Amino acid sequence: MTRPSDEQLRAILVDMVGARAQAGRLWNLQRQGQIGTLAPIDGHEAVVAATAHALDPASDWILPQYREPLALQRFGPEVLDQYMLYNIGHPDGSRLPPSVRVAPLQISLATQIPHAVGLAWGMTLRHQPGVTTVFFGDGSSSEGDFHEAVNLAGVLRAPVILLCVNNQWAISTPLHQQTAAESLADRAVGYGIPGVRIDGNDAAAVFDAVDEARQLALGGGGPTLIEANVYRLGAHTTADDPTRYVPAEDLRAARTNDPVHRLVSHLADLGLWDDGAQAEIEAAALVRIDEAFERAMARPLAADAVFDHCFLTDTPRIARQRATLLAAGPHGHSISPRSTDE
Amino acid sequence: MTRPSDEQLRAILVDMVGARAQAGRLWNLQRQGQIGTLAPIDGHEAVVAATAHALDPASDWILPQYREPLALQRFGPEVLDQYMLYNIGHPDGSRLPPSVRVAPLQISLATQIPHAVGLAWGMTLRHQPGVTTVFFGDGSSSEGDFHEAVNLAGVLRAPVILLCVNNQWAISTPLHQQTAAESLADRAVGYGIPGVRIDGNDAAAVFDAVDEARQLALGGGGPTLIEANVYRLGAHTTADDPTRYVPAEDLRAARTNDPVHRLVSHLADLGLWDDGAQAEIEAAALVRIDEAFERAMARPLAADAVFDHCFLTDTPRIARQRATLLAAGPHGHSISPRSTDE
Amino acid sequence: MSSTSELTMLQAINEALHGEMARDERVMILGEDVGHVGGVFRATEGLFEKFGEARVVDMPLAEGAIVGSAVGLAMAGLVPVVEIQFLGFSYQAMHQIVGQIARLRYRSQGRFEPAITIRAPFGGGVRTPELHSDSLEGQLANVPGLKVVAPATAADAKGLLAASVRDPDPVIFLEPLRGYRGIRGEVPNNDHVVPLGSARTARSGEDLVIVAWSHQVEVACRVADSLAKEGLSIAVLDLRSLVPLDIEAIAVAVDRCGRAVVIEEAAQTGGFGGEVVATIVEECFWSLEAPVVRVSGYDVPYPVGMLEDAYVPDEARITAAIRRTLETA
Amino acid sequence: MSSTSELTMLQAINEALHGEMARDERVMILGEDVGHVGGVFRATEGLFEKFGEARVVDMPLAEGAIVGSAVGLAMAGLVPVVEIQFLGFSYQAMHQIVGQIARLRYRSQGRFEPAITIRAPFGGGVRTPELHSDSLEGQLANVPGLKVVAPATAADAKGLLAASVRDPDPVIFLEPLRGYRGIRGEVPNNDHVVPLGSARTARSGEDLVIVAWSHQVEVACRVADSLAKEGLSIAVLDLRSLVPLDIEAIAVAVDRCGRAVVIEEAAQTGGFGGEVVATIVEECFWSLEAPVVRVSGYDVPYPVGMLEDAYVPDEARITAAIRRTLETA
Ligand SMILES: Cc1ncc(C[n+]2csc(CCOP(=O)(O)OP(=O)(O)O)c2C)c(N)n1
Ligand SMILES: Cc1ncc(C[n+]2csc(CCOP(=O)(O)OP(=O)(O)O)c2C)c(N)n1
Ligand SMILES: [Mg+2]
Ligand SMILES: [Mg+2]
Repeated sequence: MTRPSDEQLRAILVDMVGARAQAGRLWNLQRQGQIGTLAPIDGHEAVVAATAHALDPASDWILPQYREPLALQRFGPEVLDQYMLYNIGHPDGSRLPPSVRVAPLQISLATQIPHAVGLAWGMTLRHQPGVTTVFFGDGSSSEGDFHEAVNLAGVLRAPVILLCVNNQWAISTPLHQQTAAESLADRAVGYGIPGVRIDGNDAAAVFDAVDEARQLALGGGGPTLIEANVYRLGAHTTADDPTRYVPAEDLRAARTNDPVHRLVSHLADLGLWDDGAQAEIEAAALVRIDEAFERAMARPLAADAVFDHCFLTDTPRIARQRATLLAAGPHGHSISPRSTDE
Repeated sequence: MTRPSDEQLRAILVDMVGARAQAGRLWNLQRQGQIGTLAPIDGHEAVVAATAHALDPASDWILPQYREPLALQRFGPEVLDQYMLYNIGHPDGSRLPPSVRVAPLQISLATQIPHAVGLAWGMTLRHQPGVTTVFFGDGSSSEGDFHEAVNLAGVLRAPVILLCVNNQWAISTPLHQQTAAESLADRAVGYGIPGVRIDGNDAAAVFDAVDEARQLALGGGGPTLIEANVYRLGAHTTADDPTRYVPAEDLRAARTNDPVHRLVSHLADLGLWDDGAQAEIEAAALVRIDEAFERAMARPLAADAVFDHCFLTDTPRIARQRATLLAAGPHGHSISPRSTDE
Repeated sequence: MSSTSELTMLQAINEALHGEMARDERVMILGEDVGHVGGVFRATEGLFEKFGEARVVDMPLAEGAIVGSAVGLAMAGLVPVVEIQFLGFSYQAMHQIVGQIARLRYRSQGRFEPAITIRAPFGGGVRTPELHSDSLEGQLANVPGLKVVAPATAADAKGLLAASVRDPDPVIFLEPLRGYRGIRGEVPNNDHVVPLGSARTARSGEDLVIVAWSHQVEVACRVADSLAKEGLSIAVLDLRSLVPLDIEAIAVAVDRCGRAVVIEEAAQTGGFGGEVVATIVEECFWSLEAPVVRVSGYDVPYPVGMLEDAYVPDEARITAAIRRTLETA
Repeated sequence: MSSTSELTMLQAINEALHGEMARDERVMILGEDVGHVGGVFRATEGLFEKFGEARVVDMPLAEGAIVGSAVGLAMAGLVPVVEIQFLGFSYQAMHQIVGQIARLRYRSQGRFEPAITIRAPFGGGVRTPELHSDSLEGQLANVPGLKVVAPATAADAKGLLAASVRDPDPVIFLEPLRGYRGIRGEVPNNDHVVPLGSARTARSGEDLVIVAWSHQVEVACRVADSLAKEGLSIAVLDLRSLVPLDIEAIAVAVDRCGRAVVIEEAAQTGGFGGEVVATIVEECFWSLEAPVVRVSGYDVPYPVGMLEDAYVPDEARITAAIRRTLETA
């Protein structure tokens, strides 16, 4: 077990603080109708950022659910650009360059877990070093895909880190209606793999656990199931009103354990953090997201982009449909005002 | 824990011996081309028969996989008739009268597990006493349906007994390629329910475990996951050649632990069983199955039976299809020689 | 006291569910987030409070088990009404829907009654994330043992949902996302049942008939109304249910008009539009004065928000198809 | 030394898999019982011995994970060839097939290449248990992003499977159960690739064309041959792939004959036959001299053994449909 150095912790906090600032900006953009529905990261900052820092962006892969992007920027600044495109509904919103080892967001819950297992397995077969890390929620852990994939990972001893972010809620469904298990990490024994339960609000603990799982996997020891306990501090998505169902006292209690505040005060105690640093970091993060938003809005979009990348080559019928759409011109279809023809 | 009485054990053995004799007859009928592919029960006799005896046919339900019917006759003699109809490919092969609390065989592996949970839940809601017991194999325990259903059972505390018959094989796939878990019963903790691992070749142990799970469920204590370890002594199905993959020495070792032989020698030691009794029971079982086969072959089948029971009332299109088939007469369709028009 | 009220389709659905639960105590609601918060769209609002947590159940996030346990509930004599949060996630339960629910009666040769309704929102136009807008009705209509119902008006949403819940066979009940708040109309206050399998003439006409279902009926009616100003008489036939299909109504409408356009949001290849065209050819070949044209989604995945408007059949595409069909011969 | 050998379809499939694995070391085989015993039908026989357990993998019994892990393998640059033991069990993986495999390229806008082939036996006639014989090709053809291939001869099985494995996009490769041993023919010994998307004229003819695919092509040919004795000239068009669809070949054949019958084993409503009829109407309306008739399975679940022969379209039903179509007008 390698505890993160103070420097590493500081780098993690920079990402966490940046993510939180950017999340606030996104919330406002959504409220102004500039971007679509999205799932805020609030409360997940430590588990995501510390994981990204415990991994090696040059060899390891991350397969997110949908709440993580803002804290994954260590894997490449393109993550932010992509996320902005995603949020404005641009098809490039799920494309990252080959150098960035982050998979597209996943909407169909838990389906990314077998992908991560297959990718880890494939890397082993191709003698590529590295591990894959897949994020999924407590709710997603009830899906059959979770079970099938984790069991398969155990059989294959695939180098995959199965990271369950237990934020106690799946939209309005609390954990005790999701499962009668005391801990989701307890499921590991049923797959013959190690399972650990950690405080996901403790960035150092997350870093430790991910690092240990990574070393195990790289050494051929196979997968680890990590349950990181956090609390969803915000709404499920911008379309959700959690005050309808999240008990106010629970939320209040969770806020005293806010992962950002915890790490801020830890590093402040060490003299490694202060309000000035924080303000600077927040400001820089906001500049980055505003620029990314502008780039996204200016991103070109071909009139017939709807047909691109379905197949490598259009089938005859798609080719006809493409031609018809292009021939119909402005009256044959309408593209949303934000789009720009190439 | 109530150990079965000697009388109960004897009744269980009667069913086991009968099932084994009948299985032999079925094998021959299949080899003669009289019936279709089927999955022999060999090696599963104790776990199925003892379970049936630990349950109450007047209140409890059994949801089988496909290997169990011959040892489920305690739930009603109609089980045998139905199974024969099933094996000759008659549509009534999955219909049992309302008094027999046994569900149709299940071909789509593990899909019956959520059914059992739902049925148990429904019985509770309707204030009907009783439990449901669902059989499924070690292979089937890898399916997502297993996970989703057992987790749901835990949340609902449904009165269901989840009976995994671990016969070490799923067709040609041995357990260690099925899962890295040391025991399938270990999965229970991940659902917050009790899990027990038993020797499925020991009829008394099966009876005990099922009885205990049943008492727990009836008392509102919810589900139990039971892993019963046996060994598949025969082929996967009549279409399978296990000598291609089952190690001969493993099979030899397993045969020394044959559930029928074990209970025979136990009861023989107690003076409750002898060769004469066995011969009589086998002969009676064979008479029953031969009669059932004859009844099945004589079972009428309407020329348009293919349309029956899709919906309660034919849709207009089905009504037309039915009329066309009937109008086409003998040249419009052909029914297999065994069928008889009503 | 008026005998109708103006409701959105969502309100009409909610009213039908209230009515059915009050009418038959075997009716239960299962789904993700359907209880305490009344559904992500509030379709089940108020049911939890009124009928209690035993009958309105927030389920774990596992579509296979939601649908699969409904099979068991039906075996126990209950009448489950399942909400799949978005139709695209019915794929997670498709083995239970196709292999189990749709065959429960058939397999048991009538012993068990699969009186199960599966409700799910679908269809485009509201800028949802992936897999939230997919139109799968053509695939579902090919599954023997399922009925497939797709209302286009608020009144039909109430009446067809009541009929679906009361139907002894499994019904997939498809609710257009755009229609939840976008479609409104007068809805009978009292018990209102629209039998499954009868199409509705949304517009009468003589020159051409548009065959449509769900949200596209409204689009078709707008097109018909606007072409009426040019003196064209365009009928709109709202199928209301794809299975059972009202073959008779299709035949009558096409025989009268001699020309037809079929519209649907799903990908063209293999969509239900092909079934409608084939049915028209079987029934009305000699009345046809022009080829039947389909206006469909394209043969690509339902796209992201910025491309939606290019994908979903709109008034311009439908109008163009109509003009082409009318100009023929 | 002859350049062809007579093989069963099963042998041809096995030969194609041997060839593709030897040709491209990225090709892997995944499935239930595909390794050690070479598949329940022996389609993968000898591969395990030849290419080893790293490339020919007996997977746990979990279709979702088999298909889902193939997505990850494809992301790693491998070329998975998945066997689903029977097509009916693809429903257990449909969320991964439709939502993931079929969209991997689209979602990533070209970053990831879903060069994945899913092989599965399907179709009736061999008295299988439930869910083993279901024909789902119409439903799969409605899924954007999937190619759907269904060979009817041994040579095509080899050539189309080779093309499918080499195709950069996901292919569902459908193998007729009855054809495994029942269909045999001359198959090129050498590398043999039949491009996806081109139909095959199985019989030439002038009076009427039967459009079919997979095992029904053989039935159609028998019908054509027997009607030839009466002096009728019946063409048989073997589609070979449903997606991409060879619209051109359909149009040429129907334009020539003016009459068409479409046959398929799936339930009629919503089956791919409707798509073929709609395509014919779009392309050849003015050539049609009679309505296009479908001969399909019935709108009920694929039945148990004793009822199979009543369900599957046979020579009598097809012949009757042809006579009806020829007598028209
Ligand atoms: C297969 C599937 N079913 C349902 C949904 C709808 N849905 C979106 S998010 C969500 C809750 C997810 O909860 P969890 O996995 O705990 O993640 P969290 O949002 O709490 O981070 C649901 C039900 C979906 N996207 N996919
Ligand atoms: C969903 C599904 N996948 C695959 C199959 C094909 N199949 C039939 S039996 C079997 C093995 C089942 O093994 P197990 O559950 O251990 O039961 P056993 O036969 O050993 O009693 C397989 C793979 C099936 N019937 N259903
Ligand atoms: Mg959660
Ligand atoms: Mg087994």
